[in-house]
Amino acid sequence: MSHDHSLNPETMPEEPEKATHEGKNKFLGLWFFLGGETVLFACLFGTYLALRNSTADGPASTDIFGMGLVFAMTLLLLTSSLTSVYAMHHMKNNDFKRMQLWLGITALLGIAFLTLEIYEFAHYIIDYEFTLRSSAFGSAFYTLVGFHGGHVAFGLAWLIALMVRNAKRGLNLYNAPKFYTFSLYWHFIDVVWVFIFTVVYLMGMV
Amino acid sequence: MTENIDKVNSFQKRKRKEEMKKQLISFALMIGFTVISFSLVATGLMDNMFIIPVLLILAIIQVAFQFYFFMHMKDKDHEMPALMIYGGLWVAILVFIALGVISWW
Amino acid sequence: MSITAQKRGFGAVLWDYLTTVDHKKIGILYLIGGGFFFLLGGLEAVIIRIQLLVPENDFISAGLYNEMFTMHGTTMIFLAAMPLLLGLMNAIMPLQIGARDVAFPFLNSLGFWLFMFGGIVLNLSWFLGGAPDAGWTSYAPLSLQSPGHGVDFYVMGLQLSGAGTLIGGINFLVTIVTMRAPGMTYMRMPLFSWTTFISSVLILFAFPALTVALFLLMFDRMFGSAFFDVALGGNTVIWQHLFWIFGHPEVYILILPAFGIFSEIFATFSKKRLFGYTAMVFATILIAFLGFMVWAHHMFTVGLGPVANSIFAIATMAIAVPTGIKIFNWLATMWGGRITINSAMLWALAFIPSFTIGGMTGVMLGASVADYQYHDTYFVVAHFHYVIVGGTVFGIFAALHYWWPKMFGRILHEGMGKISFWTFFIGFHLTFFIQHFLGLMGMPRRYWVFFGDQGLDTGNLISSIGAVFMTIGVIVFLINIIYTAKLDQAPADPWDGRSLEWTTASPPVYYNFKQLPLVRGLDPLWIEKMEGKGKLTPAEPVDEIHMPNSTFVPFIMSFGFSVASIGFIYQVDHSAWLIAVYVGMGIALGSMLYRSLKDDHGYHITKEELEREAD
Amino acid sequence: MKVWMGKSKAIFLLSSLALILAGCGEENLSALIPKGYGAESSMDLIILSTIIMLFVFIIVMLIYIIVLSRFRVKKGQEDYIPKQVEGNSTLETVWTIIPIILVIILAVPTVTATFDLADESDREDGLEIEVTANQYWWHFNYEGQEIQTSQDMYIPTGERVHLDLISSDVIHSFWVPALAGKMDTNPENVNTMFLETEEEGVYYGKCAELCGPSHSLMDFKVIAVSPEEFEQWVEDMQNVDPEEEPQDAVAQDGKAAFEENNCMGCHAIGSSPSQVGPNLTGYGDRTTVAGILEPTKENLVEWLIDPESIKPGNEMTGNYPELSDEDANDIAEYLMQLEASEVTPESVEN
Ligand code: HEA
Ligand code: HEA
Ligand code: HEC
Ligand code: CUA
Ligand SMILES: [Cu+2]
Repeated sequence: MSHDHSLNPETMPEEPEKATHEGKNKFLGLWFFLGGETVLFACLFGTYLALRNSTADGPASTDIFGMGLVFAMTLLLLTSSLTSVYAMHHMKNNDFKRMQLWLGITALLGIAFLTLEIYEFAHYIIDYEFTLRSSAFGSAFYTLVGFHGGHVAFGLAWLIALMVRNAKRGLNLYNAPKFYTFSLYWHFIDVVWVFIFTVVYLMGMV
Repeated sequence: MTENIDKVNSFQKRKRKEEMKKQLISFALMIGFTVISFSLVATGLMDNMFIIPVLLILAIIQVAFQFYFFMHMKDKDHEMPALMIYGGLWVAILVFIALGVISWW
Repeated sequence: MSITAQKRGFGAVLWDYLTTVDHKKIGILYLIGGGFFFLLGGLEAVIIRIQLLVPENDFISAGLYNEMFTMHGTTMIFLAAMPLLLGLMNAIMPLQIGARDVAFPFLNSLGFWLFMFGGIVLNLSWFLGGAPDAGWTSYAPLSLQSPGHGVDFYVMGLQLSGAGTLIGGINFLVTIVTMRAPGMTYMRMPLFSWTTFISSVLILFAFPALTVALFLLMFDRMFGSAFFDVALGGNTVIWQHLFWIFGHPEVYILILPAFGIFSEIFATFSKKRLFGYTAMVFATILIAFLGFMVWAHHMFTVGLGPVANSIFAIATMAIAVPTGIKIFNWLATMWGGRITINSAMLWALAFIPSFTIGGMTGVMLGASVADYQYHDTYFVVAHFHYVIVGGTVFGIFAALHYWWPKMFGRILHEGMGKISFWTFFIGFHLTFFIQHFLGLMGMPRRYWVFFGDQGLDTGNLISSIGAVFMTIGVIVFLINIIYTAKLDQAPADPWDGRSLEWTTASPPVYYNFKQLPLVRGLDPLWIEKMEGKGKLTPAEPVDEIHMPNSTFVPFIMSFGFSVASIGFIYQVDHSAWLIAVYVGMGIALGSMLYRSLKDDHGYHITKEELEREAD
Repeated sequence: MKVWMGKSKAIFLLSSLALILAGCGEENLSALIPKGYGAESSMDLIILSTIIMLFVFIIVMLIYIIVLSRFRVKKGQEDYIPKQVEGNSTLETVWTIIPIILVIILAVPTVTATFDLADESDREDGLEIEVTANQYWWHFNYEGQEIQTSQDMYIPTGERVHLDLISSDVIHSFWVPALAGKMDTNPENVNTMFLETEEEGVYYGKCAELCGPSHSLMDFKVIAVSPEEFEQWVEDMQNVDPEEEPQDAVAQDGKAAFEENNCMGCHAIGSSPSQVGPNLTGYGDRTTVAGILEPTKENLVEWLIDPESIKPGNEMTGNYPELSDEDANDIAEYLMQLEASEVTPESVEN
């Protein structure tokens, strides 16, 4: 029996990410992890909901949030979700080059998002003196949004490590699950952002 | 033999194209919902009482698209993932109720 | 590579255990770690009982007393009971479902080392200026106000070991979903595997709440955020909600695996199939489901209002129903059976009345208005020791006697087993039964001293005497372990067992099954025995087996995280400690990167090698 | 409130239970000897649930004993293989339904009692006391009456006394076992409850939520007096003159030392609402020193000289000038002579 997992178009299984036993385990493991992450973010959201009006004479959400920036960040992250779908599409077609290309675009979008977020935080801190210590609202805001930002940063590190490590060797059954689990994680970050822009920003501006 | 595989492959390719079309549509819808949400808030057309539930519903639909299409939860072999996500959501709802109540308690 | 154990040097064995990814060895590591912390937590309990021996005792100071019960509770729950259960799951569950290993051997080892290092970090606090002293529940704002670094150690220690537990939970879930042997459908899984599965679900959904709660506390203490700072709009009730959203499912994480253990033992030693198997499975699921909806019964006196209190009271009482189903099914399993009573069975038998009492006082606590009286008194202390000691600890002892041959290849000594059982059992009831009355007679919990003129002397004295008996029981058990280590190899199936683990050698070969077995029903081994074959039909021809490589990376990674944790704790005092944070995180993230960049395909045991091995 | 059974029946069950226990602890401390409305409704539920539980336990033990006596392996039967029963749906239904019924029997009065105790519709009419918990002492402010006390709380019998509970630091819990169940004092919001008793007496109160090293030393008293005496007490308290000079020389020195050492910075005598330390009005009538010690002068001196040795971690230690033995003695004399009212704990207990 051969243990060569490299792919060629002839033997390409329909779902390379789940073709091996390890792949299937990784796939399930990540999904289950996301189930846990749901609770994690729910707790952060719940805390935020409980404290969002506790501004203790500090800035309130209506004073600081700006719509344009958040909209731009939203578009960046939503688009990056689509580009990672494209990457997976090409993975299933065994088109390594295109996959890498779309993953590269995903990474760039993620970096752009993170840059805007850093800019946003800096803006609040410098222009409004609104920090983690300003009020319970400040603590809850930075913790929730910061946790999400941390997830984006971790996702980017993961993605870049994957792309660099596999740049020369192409797609095979050993690394296909790794790409796929990354894409699931990335979508999940997007899902969290949808709730952040709704619950934190939009509900904070009405 | 190769011919056969080719056939299978081209069939799979076509299927994936279809799939991709669906993905694009859901993406367009997601962007659409986002724009609606933002413009609802920006224009202030709606009463605050109504706008929050509307925003939440739009968010939930969008997230369903992400899960079911982008993350393939609609596909077969996703029973366990779906079970765990719904389990997480159930606990999430409980958490929302518990901590949400504090703010008007 | 030879499979039979050779005499090896101590260093080699140590290295083997430090780097192992074999679920059986990791199980043993968990038992050693958890066992160590059980002794430590027990020692702390004994100190508590000495302090409460007589009124106004000053055996230890007030501050030290608070550290003592905080560490006793934290250690027992997070570092003793849970790891011991995780150890049993690791050692037994893959065998029961007919798997060669778990789904993620690397993560399995990482989970263990995170737990171990977390426990060490937490206990370092004893030597570094004082242990945490805000109770195992660490309610804010007391936990914010607590001086020194004790609570910081609590936060970092639990964060580490909690992450380890979460990893372990996900690992078990995936293992059970994907790695069951051919024919091992869900509804043919032994109950211990089922309860492992359900407990893992609870871990998956409960631990993130603890993670968040600990983060909020950490930010408040170390970075000046204001989650629980009332002056800045914070709200301390958030802590209580998050803690108990985790905390109540946690107590079912502790008890469900024990339920699984008893199901195995009752069936085996009654020579009968588990009565109402399907009902048992669904009762387990129902308990887990309801377990997420009752957390506020710990908060009846917080002032949530009558609506919330009523809802949570009813939900709490509802749990009596599925638990009752279990109790009666166990009794029915034994009914009409052929009951052998040995040490393992003794612990299991003792569980029924003990746990029933504990569960019933639980339902009494669930009656909100009555709980206004019970809450935070020794009645609660009595309740939860009845369920935890009478349920979980009895379960662990039962499991140790039952599976000791499978895990270590020795049968524990019966006589000593009985002595340790009876002393512990009597001591247990002496210690905790009287505490119900102490509580109602006006003794709140977490009291450093009680006063002489309040009618509480006799009760406390009796309670402390009981603890002495328990100590003797534990010590006899330790002697038993040492004594039996020299005995002969145990047979593969010493108890006339029913499930797959008894088809393997004692202890099993490192790949568990040469050929995966074909499972034809519930209690697969029993079925084959009844049909006169006595062993399972293989589901596959002998073929090469894929095995994971040993690795030292999990150890290093956990070590890195611990260094960073200590750095986090002390960077508040001096920014030079940030170096420790960076170095620690560097080690941890570096080893993570190393792990993900370096391919590790494992190795294969060839067909020839396997054929050379005797069955 | 007798939701599920008449009072006489409750008393009968209570006394029989008391016989079984051969003592239910100390009068006026034990929750098993309820003397207030709240404690009685808890006790009703405790009894009801105990009866249900005894019933369940007896059934479980009955089956258990039969199983153990009939189905142990017997000599010569080692090879007997019992029938492998899968289950029995009738039986399983029975032991699902019966617990459900039992739970309902318990749940209904629980919910009724929960709402009953939360019913504060008569709040406007009655006496309201604001309770502030502090590490490690209790402050009582009689709302709208200009009366402040600490550690000892006076209430009239036969009337609902409404409490507003709050904490000035960490969470504590207000518990007077013989009168009512406990209620937490949170730092961020006011909790409410009420006390109602028919019987005069001095009731023990304790702090029931971990609040630091001296958590176990945070006792207080509730002194229930007849409505007439209470009126008298109120009047007396309102007429306290904080400036009044003591009679004898030692106490006069004590008063001077009290003022010199800036004790007033934290302690008030009279109705000043200062709440840094306990209000010392009528200190001579207190049931305790610092909540836990016998109310003797020696104990007071000991407290003044080294409070840390009595209540570790208390907020007074180190925050006042060191007192000479003489000063401490004088101050103690002065404080022990402070009397505010004819109505005292002794007058109640006799
Ligand atoms: C293994 C751990 C474990 C288990 C299994 C349980 C089981 C239960 N617990 Fe317990 N509990 C704890 C561990 C556990 N608990 C701990 C550690 C605390 C304190 C935490 C702290 O504050 O530090 C606590 C505290 C606690 C409280 C809060 C008390 C307070 O602080 O004021 C309450 C209140 O409702 C409660 C209720 C229950 C109930 C209803 C069950 C039920 O699941 C019990 C169900 C079982 C039965 C009922 C017996 C068998 C059933 C039958 C024979 C059928 C017929 C029975 C009836 C009809 C009644 N528990
Ligand atoms: C798994 C959980 C668990 C277990 C097994 C136990 C076991 C025991 N517990 Fe405890 N306990 C808790 C969980 C547990 N406990 C929790 C969560 C709390 C609440 C904490 C809080 O309020 O925050 C608590 C609180 C608690 C209190 C209340 C303290 C207070 O409120 O002031 C008391 C008092 O009696 C007590 C006693 C005991 C005793 C006597 C045992 C005995 O069963 C212990 C038996 C074991 C031994 C006796 C070991 C003997 C061995 C040796 C002595 C050898 C030592 C040798 C070496 C170290 C080499 N526990
Ligand atoms: C920093 C404020 C502070 C100062 C100054 C202070 N005390 Fe206190 N005192 C307290 C507090 C707080 C307590 C309650 C301690 C406890 O019970 O935990 C207390 C308790 C007492 C008690 C016991 C009260 C009781 O209810 O039985 C007495 C008596 C007392 N103080 C007298 C004095 C005298 C006399 C002085 C001056 C020499 C003084 N205090 C100075 C804060 C202060
Ligand atoms: Cu105040 Cu305990
Ligand atoms: Cu609970």
